[in-house]
Amino acid sequence: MILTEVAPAWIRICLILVLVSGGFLLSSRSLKNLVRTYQLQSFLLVLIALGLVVLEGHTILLLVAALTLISKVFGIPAFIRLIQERMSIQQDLRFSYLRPPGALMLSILIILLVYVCFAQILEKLYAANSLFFLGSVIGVSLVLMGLIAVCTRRMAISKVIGYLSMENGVLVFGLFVTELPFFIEFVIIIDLIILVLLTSIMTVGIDSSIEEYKSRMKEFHLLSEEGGMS
Amino acid sequence: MNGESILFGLLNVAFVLLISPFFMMVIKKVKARVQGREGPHLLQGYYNLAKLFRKETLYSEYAGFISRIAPYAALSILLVAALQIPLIWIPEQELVTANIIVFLYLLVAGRLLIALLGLDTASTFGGMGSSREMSLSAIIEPVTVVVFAALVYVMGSFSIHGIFRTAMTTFPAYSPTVLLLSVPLFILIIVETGRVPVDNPETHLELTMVHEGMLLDTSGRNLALFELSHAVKQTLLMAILLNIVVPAGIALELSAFALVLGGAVFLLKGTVLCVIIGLFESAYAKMRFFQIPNFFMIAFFFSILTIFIEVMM
Amino acid sequence: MIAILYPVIALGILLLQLILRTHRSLSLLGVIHPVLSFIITLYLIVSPAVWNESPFFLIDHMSLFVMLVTSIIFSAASIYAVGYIDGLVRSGDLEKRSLRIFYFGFSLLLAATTMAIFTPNIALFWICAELTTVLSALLIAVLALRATIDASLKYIFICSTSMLFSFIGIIFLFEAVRNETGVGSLEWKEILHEAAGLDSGMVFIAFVFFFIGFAAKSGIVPFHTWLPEAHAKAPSAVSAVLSGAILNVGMYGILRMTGIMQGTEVFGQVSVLLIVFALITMSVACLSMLRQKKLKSLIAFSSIENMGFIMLGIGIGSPVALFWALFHMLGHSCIKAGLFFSAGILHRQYKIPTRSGEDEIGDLFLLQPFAAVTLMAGCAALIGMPMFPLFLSKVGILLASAEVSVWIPAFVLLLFACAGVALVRYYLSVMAVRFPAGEGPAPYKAPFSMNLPIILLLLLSIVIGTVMIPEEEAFLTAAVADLGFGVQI
Amino acid sequence: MSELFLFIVLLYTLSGVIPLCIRKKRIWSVSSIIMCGGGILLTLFSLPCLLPSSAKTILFQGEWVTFPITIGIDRLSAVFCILLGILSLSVALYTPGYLDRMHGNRRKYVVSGFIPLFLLSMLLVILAGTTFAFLVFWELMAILSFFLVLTEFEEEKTRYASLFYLAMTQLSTVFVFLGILLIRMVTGSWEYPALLSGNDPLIFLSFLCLFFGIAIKSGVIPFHKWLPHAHPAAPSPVSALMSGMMISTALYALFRVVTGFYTPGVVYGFLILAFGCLTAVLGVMYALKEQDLKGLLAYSSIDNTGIILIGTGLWAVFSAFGYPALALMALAGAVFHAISHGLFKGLLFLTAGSVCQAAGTRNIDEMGGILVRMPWTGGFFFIGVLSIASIPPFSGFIGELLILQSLIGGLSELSPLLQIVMVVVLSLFSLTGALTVTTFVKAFGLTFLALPRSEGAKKAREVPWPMYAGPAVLAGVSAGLGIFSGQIFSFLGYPGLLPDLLVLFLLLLGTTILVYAAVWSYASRKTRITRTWDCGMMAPSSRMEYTGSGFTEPVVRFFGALYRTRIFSTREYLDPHQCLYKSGTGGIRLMKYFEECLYLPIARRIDRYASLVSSLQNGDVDRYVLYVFCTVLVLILILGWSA
Repeated sequence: MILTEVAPAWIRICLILVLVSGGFLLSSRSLKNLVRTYQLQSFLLVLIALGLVVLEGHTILLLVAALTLISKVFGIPAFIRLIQERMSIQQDLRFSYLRPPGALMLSILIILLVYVCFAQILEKLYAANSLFFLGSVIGVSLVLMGLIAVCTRRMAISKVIGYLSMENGVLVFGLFVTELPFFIEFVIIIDLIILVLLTSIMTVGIDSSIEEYKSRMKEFHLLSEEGGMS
Repeated sequence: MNGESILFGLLNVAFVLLISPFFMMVIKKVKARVQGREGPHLLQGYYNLAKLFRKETLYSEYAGFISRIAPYAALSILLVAALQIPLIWIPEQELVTANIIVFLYLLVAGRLLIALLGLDTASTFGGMGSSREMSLSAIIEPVTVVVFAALVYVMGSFSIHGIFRTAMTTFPAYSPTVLLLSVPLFILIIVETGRVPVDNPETHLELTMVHEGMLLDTSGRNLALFELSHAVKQTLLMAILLNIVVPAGIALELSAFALVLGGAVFLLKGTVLCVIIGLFESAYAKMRFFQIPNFFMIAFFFSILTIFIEVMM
Repeated sequence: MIAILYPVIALGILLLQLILRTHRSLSLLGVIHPVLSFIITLYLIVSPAVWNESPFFLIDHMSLFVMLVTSIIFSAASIYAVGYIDGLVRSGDLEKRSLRIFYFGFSLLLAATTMAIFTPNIALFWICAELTTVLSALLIAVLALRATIDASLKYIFICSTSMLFSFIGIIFLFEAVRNETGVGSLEWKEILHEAAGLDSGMVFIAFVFFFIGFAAKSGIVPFHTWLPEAHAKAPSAVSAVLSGAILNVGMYGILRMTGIMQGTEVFGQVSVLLIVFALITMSVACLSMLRQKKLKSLIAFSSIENMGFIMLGIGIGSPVALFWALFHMLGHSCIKAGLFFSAGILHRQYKIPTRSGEDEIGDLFLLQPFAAVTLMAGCAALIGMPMFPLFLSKVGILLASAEVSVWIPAFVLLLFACAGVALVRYYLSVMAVRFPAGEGPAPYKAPFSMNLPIILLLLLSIVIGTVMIPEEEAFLTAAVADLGFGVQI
Repeated sequence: MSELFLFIVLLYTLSGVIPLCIRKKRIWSVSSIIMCGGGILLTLFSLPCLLPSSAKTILFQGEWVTFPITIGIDRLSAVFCILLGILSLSVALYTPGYLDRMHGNRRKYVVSGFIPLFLLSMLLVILAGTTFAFLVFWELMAILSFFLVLTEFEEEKTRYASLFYLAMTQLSTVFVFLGILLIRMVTGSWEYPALLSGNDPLIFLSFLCLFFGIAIKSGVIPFHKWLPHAHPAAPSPVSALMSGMMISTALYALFRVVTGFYTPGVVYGFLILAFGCLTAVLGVMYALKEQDLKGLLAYSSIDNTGIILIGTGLWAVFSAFGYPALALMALAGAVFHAISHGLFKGLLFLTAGSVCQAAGTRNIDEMGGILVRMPWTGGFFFIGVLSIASIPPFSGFIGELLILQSLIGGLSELSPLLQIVMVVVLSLFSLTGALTVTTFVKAFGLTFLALPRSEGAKKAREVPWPMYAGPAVLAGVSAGLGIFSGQIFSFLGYPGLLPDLLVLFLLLLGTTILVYAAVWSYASRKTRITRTWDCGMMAPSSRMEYTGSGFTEPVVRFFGALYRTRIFSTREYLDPHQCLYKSGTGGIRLMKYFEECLYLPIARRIDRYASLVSSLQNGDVDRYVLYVFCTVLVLILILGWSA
């Protein structure tokens, strides 16, 4: 009983925290922190899902929460750490277009923009404080913040984290549409595959030894010079 | 093609051939007199022709068929053109070929042949002559066409026969526009026959010569033919001016008296015009070649003026 | 349940590819798979009675049409690949070990594309489309060169990030349907059925977000940036598939979605949006073509241009325009695949994939007369010469667009002229280059399996361009009707 | 009737396909024989359609992938079919010999195969009965001719020419395409519209589009610049066809459009008239200055297009003001001139082709003395010159005569303002005529007469007989068409349009014979072939002669305002600070006004835009993501704004 009353507030707090984690993602320079933030963000999703289970009683959301926990909180971060170790990259120091403070400012503007625009369209159908509305605004904002990360980070590995964060945004939004999440799980699987492929191309190449790969990657501008070399 | 037309053709052509050398000599005589010389005999033209016809003809060793054909073709083209311009008698029935544009283009044909002849002989002067001739003709042509268009417009007929007839029938009361037209027509005579200030027929100076340059390598009977055709051309152009401005004397029906009268009157008119031309030539100096377009503009101006005035009336 | 054969065959082929390891057998399997798909598609086309048997497949004129195009292109590419991949392996450009990855990826790509086309569910469609991105990225990178990996990464980044927006769109659509009917649905047919009652604001959001991803998939400016690099750097057999089949997957999504929009109130805005994007796409592509120094980039930009043109047809939204847009899709796929094949022969001849910088083409007619002539024919076809299908679709779509505004056809025609000049300028610049005596490369003898698909595709496009195949018109009209547009053409 | 027509189409196709498919030595002779047959059959087939009583006959009706295609012949198209038949006959006679002497091997098959196909495409343009069919064949014609221009692709100039040609032809397609679409919109059908009128701006717009499309194809200034590049670059039989037939085909389209599609209006008329005057005068001005023999002919094609445009424009003006007799005269002149231009331009290009091939150069300054070496070729060229210089009674004269007559006639009919316009047109028209004569005195005189000015010209030899048999056919028809023009017009049902030139011809002939006979019998017959006036030099050398540039110098001076020149200089210095002068070159060249002030700036502008746009594609993935990001933001904004 109490749980159902607390749940909406709980979800709102988690949503705000998700946004905050998005902000951290934009501002953090250490790769380790990036991964950690991502982990935290995914964990917040799990919490939201659990909150929704309490609120709406869809047990399938439990499944979602479990899958998210396994893949996003543990699996993917671990995999990325593995790759990071092999690449010996610690810091993400090169940015294009915007440095972290600017990116943060921009993301605030984006949240505002998305809020205003969506409010225009959705006000007829949803109350301004409905969870769907909040979820859509925060979800889309998170996607766009992730996109900023993809855009401004020069290292491929940070781009990947940006991409994963975007995906979390989609997931946040999707969670609020009951019945739908079943498919979202497929999405996760697909994206896992993408990630695996992507990183495997980058880390091991198709078939080459590490030395050869490095000599190839030297010219490869997706990897910054100071990061790519050990 | 009835008998009358054939008779007209023969008469007209014969008359033109007969009097053309005479007119040439009149002008020469006048110019000589003005310069204080005695000048040639008035029949010297005929003697010259006879002399040339008796002489040997030389062909350049580089020349092709143009040199062989051109003299004959040039004369016959002008003779055919002569059919368009009645000198002493306008037959009742118009010729089937009577058309002012045909006349103009026949003149062009003659010019084309002579210009090619100038190039055919492989001499520098020939090339120079044809270059100049063609350049001048290029800019005089619009003037010519507009003058004749004005004539057609004022007189309301496409053939010169008809134009003369109109001039004849409205003779006492002809409008001032016809007088205006006489200026460009006069200039046309000067230009087409290569006279001062456009060209100087007397000299063979490379700086000045145009017409003579092209004929420099011709001789004997060919030169005679060219001289004759040159004279014919002058007579024809004079006839246009004369029979429009002073249409008196042209026979409208066929009778021996009318023809003789017409011939005599034309001879008189022609001689007077030749004197005028001679005096005009003496009064002017040869123009610089590149100044000549200005001279043509006078003709152009007058012919356009004619049309405008006619439009306004 | 004929359609079930598609996944069954795909599975079988994939299994066999795991078991059989020789190069010959792999390439043979690679050919069998698309050819079988082609045969099944043909069978399905002629027997409409069996279409509605399975709930797991959305079989109608539209999906069969796209599948037909896809299987034609895949079949041609697989035949081409026999000789082409063999050449790559012999010259050492492709490692033997990657061979299986290539064929496996190729079959998987076909399977994913097939599923994308036939799936009745939008989310599944989205997933399959994502899969095609991943798999084609794999195929692009199969040569394991710096440039190809770079291109493939760009492909993944641009496409996948944009596709995420599409999913947002799908969620909105789902929510819109749920608002209307109480039960959310993602079935194409159901949504189409309900379209008229959906909330216009929601639907428009859904469309715009959906559009972003699939525009990226089909190379619409400004999401096109991955395309010239991916298509230019991929092995030619793959480029042909990418250009001829995978781009159509994106277009297929937009087509279906526009069909849904057609029933709603916001169709006017959707139409303007599509037309504006189409025109921007065409102008950017055509102008960029003028500056291309590399053959395959040039052809790739021309793909963008043609996608823009198809989208113009979709945007106009009259049945006639859609009819010709589909026609254009068919024609463009055949011609473009043929062109990439010809370009592939030239790449083998001049060893272009292993070099950076400008193409070094020379002695074109001496070394590769066949490729040179087919390239010329392909360029003529792209310019839109009569006898080729693009000419007809040009007439059809532009005529329909003139109803919207007279300036659209004027502008588009100028762009086409620009593209034509660009193609010819490139061709002229390479056709007369002569290598100094003795310095030219030895002639590369293209195996018959590489020439055959080019001839077949060119012939096919001439046939399409000159005669109406029996029932073709009715079929296409029905496909347009399937999308939700009017019936008459 | 329609079977015969299909047979003709088959013949053309066959003669095109045979050399493309069968690689046997001199297979093109076979193809030529078939093409001769096709040409003769086509001429015979079209003749009865000329009769005043004949109506439009549908020869073929079908569908091209849902679009209707009709092939039909009426009197206007029959006229052009005959021209096509005659031209294909003569080109078929000419081509094998030309190909034998051409270098390269494979391209010979291509050229001999594409020529009949090119002719066929033009035939179908002429016979097309629906706008769609017209567009299809128009495009085919464009692409086939493009490939033919490209024959000698090794040469930089040819490639430039063909690119230029392609760009312009694409532009032409844009306009024609658009015009046809607009007509389709206005009438709702693909049939040729009949006399559209009304205030719908689309109608006028469609006219403008069609006119510009056709104008580009027929070389109307200022859209002409491709023509003097492309026509000379092609092999001579192709140049002959492009100048002789393709321009005529475009003009056929003009006649069809102007007289058939729209109710004649004053605006239409004056538009055409203005372009006509500009084209005629500038075309001949440029022709005059041209040193490349084939280039000169190409420019002269432009000038003739102008003349025909003037005639067509006059037709529209007179029709709009209600003078049908004058209008008919002008139109008859225009059509007749189009036909005769096709004939004599084909003739000139074929003979010029023989000369260029024999002398190994196209530069007039390096020729000379060819007439003695190639008498037949030279003779037929001369007939072409007489025709184009509109010397009575050759065919070129007739068109000019008719147009002049209608102009001068219009002078006395119209209102004062129009009269003034007529005077202007008249003077420009006659200026064109006179300059044409000058041009061709130069072309013939400096190419064929006097001394050879280069080794190549010295070594020129007469071509084998089929290569002048082809031109001979054209020369015969061209002369005959002029001489019998009165009879022909009576046969067509328009008696009394012009004086009887047969009589004139007989008179000329008779007089010449008489004069000759008189001189022969009365004058001295002594003749010597020797050196004539040699200025005291022992032997005239070819270096003393007038060159082409010298010949036209006076005209260039007279019209200095039109021939803009540009001074160019390049300097080299010994030191990097550019103080110590080392060497340099300088000179004055004639400015290619349209190319340098119109075409190239536009091309550069487009190129600048292109480089701007292609700099979007800079290879940086961050930039690419940025595009996506910005677009998404914009779309979201649009979403919010539109709601």
